[in-house]
Amino acid sequence: MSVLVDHDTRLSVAGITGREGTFHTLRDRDYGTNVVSGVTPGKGGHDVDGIPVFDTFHAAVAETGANTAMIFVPPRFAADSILEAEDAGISLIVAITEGIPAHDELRVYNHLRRGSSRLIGPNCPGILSPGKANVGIIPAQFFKQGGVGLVSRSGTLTYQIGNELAQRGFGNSSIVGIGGDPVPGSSFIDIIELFEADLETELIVMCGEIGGDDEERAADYIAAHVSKPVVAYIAGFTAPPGKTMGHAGAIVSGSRGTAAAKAEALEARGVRVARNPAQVADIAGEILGARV
Amino acid sequence: MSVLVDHDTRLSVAGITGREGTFHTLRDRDYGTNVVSGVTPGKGGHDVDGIPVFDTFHAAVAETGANTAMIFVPPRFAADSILEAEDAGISLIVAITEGIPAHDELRVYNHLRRGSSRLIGPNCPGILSPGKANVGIIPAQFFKQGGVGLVSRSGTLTYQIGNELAQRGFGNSSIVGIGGDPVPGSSFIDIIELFEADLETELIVMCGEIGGDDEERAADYIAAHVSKPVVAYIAGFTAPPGKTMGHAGAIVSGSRGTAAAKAEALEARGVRVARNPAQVADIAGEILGARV
Amino acid sequence: MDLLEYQGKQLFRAHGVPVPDGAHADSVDGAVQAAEALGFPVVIKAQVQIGGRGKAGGIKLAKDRGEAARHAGAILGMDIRGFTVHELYVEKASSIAEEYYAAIVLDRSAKKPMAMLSRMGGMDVEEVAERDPEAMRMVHVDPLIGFQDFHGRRLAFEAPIGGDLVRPVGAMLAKLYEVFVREDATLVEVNPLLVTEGRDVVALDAKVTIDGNALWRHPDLAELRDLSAEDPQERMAKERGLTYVKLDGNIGILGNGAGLVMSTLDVVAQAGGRPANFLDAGGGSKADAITSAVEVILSDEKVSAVLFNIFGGITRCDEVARGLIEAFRKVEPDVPFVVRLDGTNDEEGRRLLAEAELPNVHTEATMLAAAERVVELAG
Amino acid sequence: MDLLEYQGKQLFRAHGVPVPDGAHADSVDGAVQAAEALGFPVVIKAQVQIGGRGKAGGIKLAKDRGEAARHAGAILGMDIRGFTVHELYVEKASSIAEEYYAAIVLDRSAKKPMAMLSRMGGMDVEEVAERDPEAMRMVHVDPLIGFQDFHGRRLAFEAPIGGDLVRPVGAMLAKLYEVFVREDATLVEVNPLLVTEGRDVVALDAKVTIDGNALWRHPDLAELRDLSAEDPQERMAKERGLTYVKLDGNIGILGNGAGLVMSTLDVVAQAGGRPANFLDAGGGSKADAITSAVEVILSDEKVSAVLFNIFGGITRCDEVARGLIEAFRKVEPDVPFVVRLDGTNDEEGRRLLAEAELPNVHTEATMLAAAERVVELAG
Repeated sequence: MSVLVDHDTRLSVAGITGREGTFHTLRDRDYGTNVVSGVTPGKGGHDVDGIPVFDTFHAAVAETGANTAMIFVPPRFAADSILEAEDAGISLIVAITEGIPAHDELRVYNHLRRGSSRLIGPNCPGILSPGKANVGIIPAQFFKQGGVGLVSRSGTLTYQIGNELAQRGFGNSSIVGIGGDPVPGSSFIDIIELFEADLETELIVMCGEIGGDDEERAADYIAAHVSKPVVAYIAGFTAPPGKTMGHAGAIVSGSRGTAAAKAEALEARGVRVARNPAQVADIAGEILGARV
Repeated sequence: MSVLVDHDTRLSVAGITGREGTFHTLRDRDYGTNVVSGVTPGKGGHDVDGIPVFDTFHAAVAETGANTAMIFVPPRFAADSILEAEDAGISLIVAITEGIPAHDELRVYNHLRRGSSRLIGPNCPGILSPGKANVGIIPAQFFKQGGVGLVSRSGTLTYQIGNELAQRGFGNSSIVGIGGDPVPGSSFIDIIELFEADLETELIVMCGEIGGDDEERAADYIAAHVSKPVVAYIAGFTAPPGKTMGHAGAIVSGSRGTAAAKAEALEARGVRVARNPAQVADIAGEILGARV
Repeated sequence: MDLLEYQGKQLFRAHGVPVPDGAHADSVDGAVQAAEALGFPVVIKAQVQIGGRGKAGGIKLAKDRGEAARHAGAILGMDIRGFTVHELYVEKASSIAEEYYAAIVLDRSAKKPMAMLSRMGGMDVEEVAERDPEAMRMVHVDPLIGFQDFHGRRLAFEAPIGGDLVRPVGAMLAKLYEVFVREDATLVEVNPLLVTEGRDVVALDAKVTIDGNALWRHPDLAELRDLSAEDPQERMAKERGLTYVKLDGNIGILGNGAGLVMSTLDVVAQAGGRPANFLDAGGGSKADAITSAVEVILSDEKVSAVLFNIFGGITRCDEVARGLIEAFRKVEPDVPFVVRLDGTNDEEGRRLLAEAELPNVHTEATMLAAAERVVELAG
Repeated sequence: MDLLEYQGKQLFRAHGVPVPDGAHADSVDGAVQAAEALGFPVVIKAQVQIGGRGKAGGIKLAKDRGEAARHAGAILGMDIRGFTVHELYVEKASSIAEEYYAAIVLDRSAKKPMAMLSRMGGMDVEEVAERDPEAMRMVHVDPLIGFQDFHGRRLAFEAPIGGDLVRPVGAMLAKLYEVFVREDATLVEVNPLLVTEGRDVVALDAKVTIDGNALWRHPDLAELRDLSAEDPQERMAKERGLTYVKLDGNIGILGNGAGLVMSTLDVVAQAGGRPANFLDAGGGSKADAITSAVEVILSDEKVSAVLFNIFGGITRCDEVARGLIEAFRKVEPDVPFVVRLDGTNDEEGRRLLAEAELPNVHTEATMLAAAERVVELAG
């Protein structure tokens, strides 16, 4: 098993005809992902290396039964594309696009939260379920199938940690990049809930970073709802505090948001926190037993 | 039993200090309704015949445990007051106010539908559960406790029909006025679902009128989900068609919306439709057996 | 509140919806001057709050001054489906390549705004929609998120219209939606939505209905209320806060509450009568409202009998009786009245009426009996 | 993107938020002229993108021409917490009865905008909020329904403020929310929100942060970007599309992706090193981006060693190696480099580097080993 993407995934890609969109779509297909269609307004009727392109997500769903959307369009068109995918009834939307305005994300988030579609990202590397499907830009060659569920706010750091795990013989059930934007569509909690329910996942690794309080909230959630072992890594202990102009940010977040506060919150609830990426694999080995 | 309002109702009234608001609030209290507070911005700390008044619904909820709101403020302030009640966590909002702009109703409806608060009205006479609670302006003296659940888009027609029923010896579990506005907070279906589940209700009377397709939708719902007998009355068989300027209305509604189409839809699904208010009571008598 | 074409186009301009140049006129001279300022050819259009102007001869092309004067003269004063033409709109003629249909409407069923687009614009769009439902494309818009680009693209691609028109038509739909929301409209319709030979997209007509409940947010629109277009009795009723509708029969009907009034109409019709009008005095009617109501009803000469059907909830029957007594004092009606008073304070009301001994007033205990009696009396 | 006070107040004016009259100046003469046009007394205010201006002496009252000139001269060129004052705002002095605090902020935790109000305005509001959390009232706003009157009323009644101020303060909060949404702000803060002796409510300061990702929607705001306020190296990096932050140590750090860069900083610190700066070349870095990155890092004179930590996902290690080789050709660095290349095409990248035989470049296989090595080399 795995979470979110697998052999049942029927992927339609918004922005498939762009340079990056084409590159990663074909790469995902080469990996074995069932890419059923693409969406580019005005390019309906064309194809990308045999993948049919439609003018709208509604047509892509009607004609190709797409159940998963990947958003690869430029930031100023991304919110519209996500909302279109949702309106067309697509249940999982993975937004790779970086640089979407925060207010667009706010509207999209609050709209989708009240419906039945799930958004991963934006500004994320996507989701990889090794051996099954890759929806996004995660370099699949570093990862193999296994029992570690990995959820991360960071792209390259995910690859780094996945690689450390792989070198110790640990594979992954799924790797989910939730993105580092201020208003991500899904949080650590959303994904940890899925891993907790996933039969293949034996251990959950969450990779956080400074800012927001998603890690702190996850700590509470884990203590209350998660039976599987969780290992955390937080980046940014030595990051300089941002220059903030007003008082509101500090009043709102208090001391939350620093790497130290996050690590403390997690450890206080029994989650082991690694101090560097290699240590994540060390701790996983302690918990699951060495595999190499 | 009964639906929506009963001995557990804790009512807070927006606009309690207005002339109409005071009059009907005290009338409802005299009937036995547990009126716990009122809300009028700027009048916090005052009272209306012993009922404490607060500046906000949030304070009214915090201080008096209100779980039901009645909205009696002028139309230009009504949407704000409904949204405030919802934000304060009140689960049942009964809006008496007439003349709220349709776009305000659209926003309120679509917002509330996605949350957990229920709105009855606006532009409705409220809800009466005879012997238990009266939230609104229904003249309670015509109604007694019994087994007929009555739901209506019209005010005075409800009293007329309730009175016909009472004269044949039939009482009511609850009488729910859903209002005649283009975008009511609750539909026939919403209330019929409650009556179907209510142990005291033996028979459901729905009183519709021309316009919209709420009755047609209710017909489908009744056929699929309702085991109790339903009697319908539709007003407006001889009402002149409205002068509509554009084509859009006709294209959207087709032949729906006329009294004849509504009666036909209901009868096609086995719902008996009375031709005048007195016949409602006749049919109820046939079904339940004469009581007088 | 239905706006005239030129009023709707003023709103369109304010929200950036492209419309041809044009000017309002209420005289032949004004129309000719407007035409000359715009430059020929122009189109002279009757301004009435009803469709079917073209078929009725209310829209004419004028190529020169003489034609403009002739058409303006012919159209002013014309009767179009019961509306007299008092105003004209003179508009620069457009080259027509294609005619589409576009609208934003409040869909009561879905409780959402709905945007509509069809390639088959023109006068008979309603029939087209019935014959070929697929030709009329419709999408619902969540009012909390508003009209998105994808709504417009989807309508355009599904219509389908030319690829070069997807953007401008989508942009126009977005602006029509803006008019719909910002101006508290319940209908914004463009028929035809014109594609010119130069591939420009313009609104050639404008049908806008504004929600009367929202006029306090739009003082500029509230001023546009064109009372001249209303029936004088309906205007009288409106000025007194009453809802009045004129019909073809001879029985005047007064009730309290829209539902009860509609029900009363039905019952009178079932008894074989034909209502002359109906008047809803509203919930909580007081004596003076009743007096006004009687005055309005009797101002219709066709009325040969009046049915008073009151079920008092908030309305108190004693107040109604007092109002009726006062009305008889002021108006001295010469037609029979059938009165049914039930509900709050009904006994007191009936007592007052009996004591007043009004001439030719008959009381009945039930709605059905009252309906039968008034039909009998109306003859 | 943080706006200066006078820029924020321009937005406030455009959205109807009341602010005192004022004018921008960038010279003593300009300030004096502005003061005379406004009428004395005026307040001369340093325009810097940082708080604490008042305490630092950057805000002064001037009662006449001489004072205006003296204060303007003193403030221009002043250093306030690392920011040099190049611009002034000259504002008509207000009579102060009460000072409140108001803000609209994006609350990442609730993923909703949050409106805030406190009676305890002034410079130390942050401490007030910590000492007495109840004094800072906060409400979340559903972004799909927007700021409602009840939000403002609730904040005002709970603060609590005088009954006569509930409406004007609520109205100001609604307008600040409008600024927040319409201008794509992530922060709109007014401290103090002033109640004058005449009971008018005005925004005496304006702290507005605009979302850099949304500047394409605001071409007017994009032009305001004040590059003079930025560090020259940060500016150089930004012009080349790189994220660069200057720190206090002596080790230059380059990585790809924010998370990996932050992690690299942590690991270097754990190894006992002190980063001089860090640079995120971003995902999918190409050779020329790497070359630019090296140039930016080395433009900092404090750098005595550089750590290159690349985990190639989209980024291809052979591209990184080519960029590094090209950078060495162009810049000829005189400090040691430690390079760790892993991920996509890492073997090819390491082969290219080995063949190039760059002077003083050390490769390491792991992040930890690379961190230890660079700390050792930096001395």
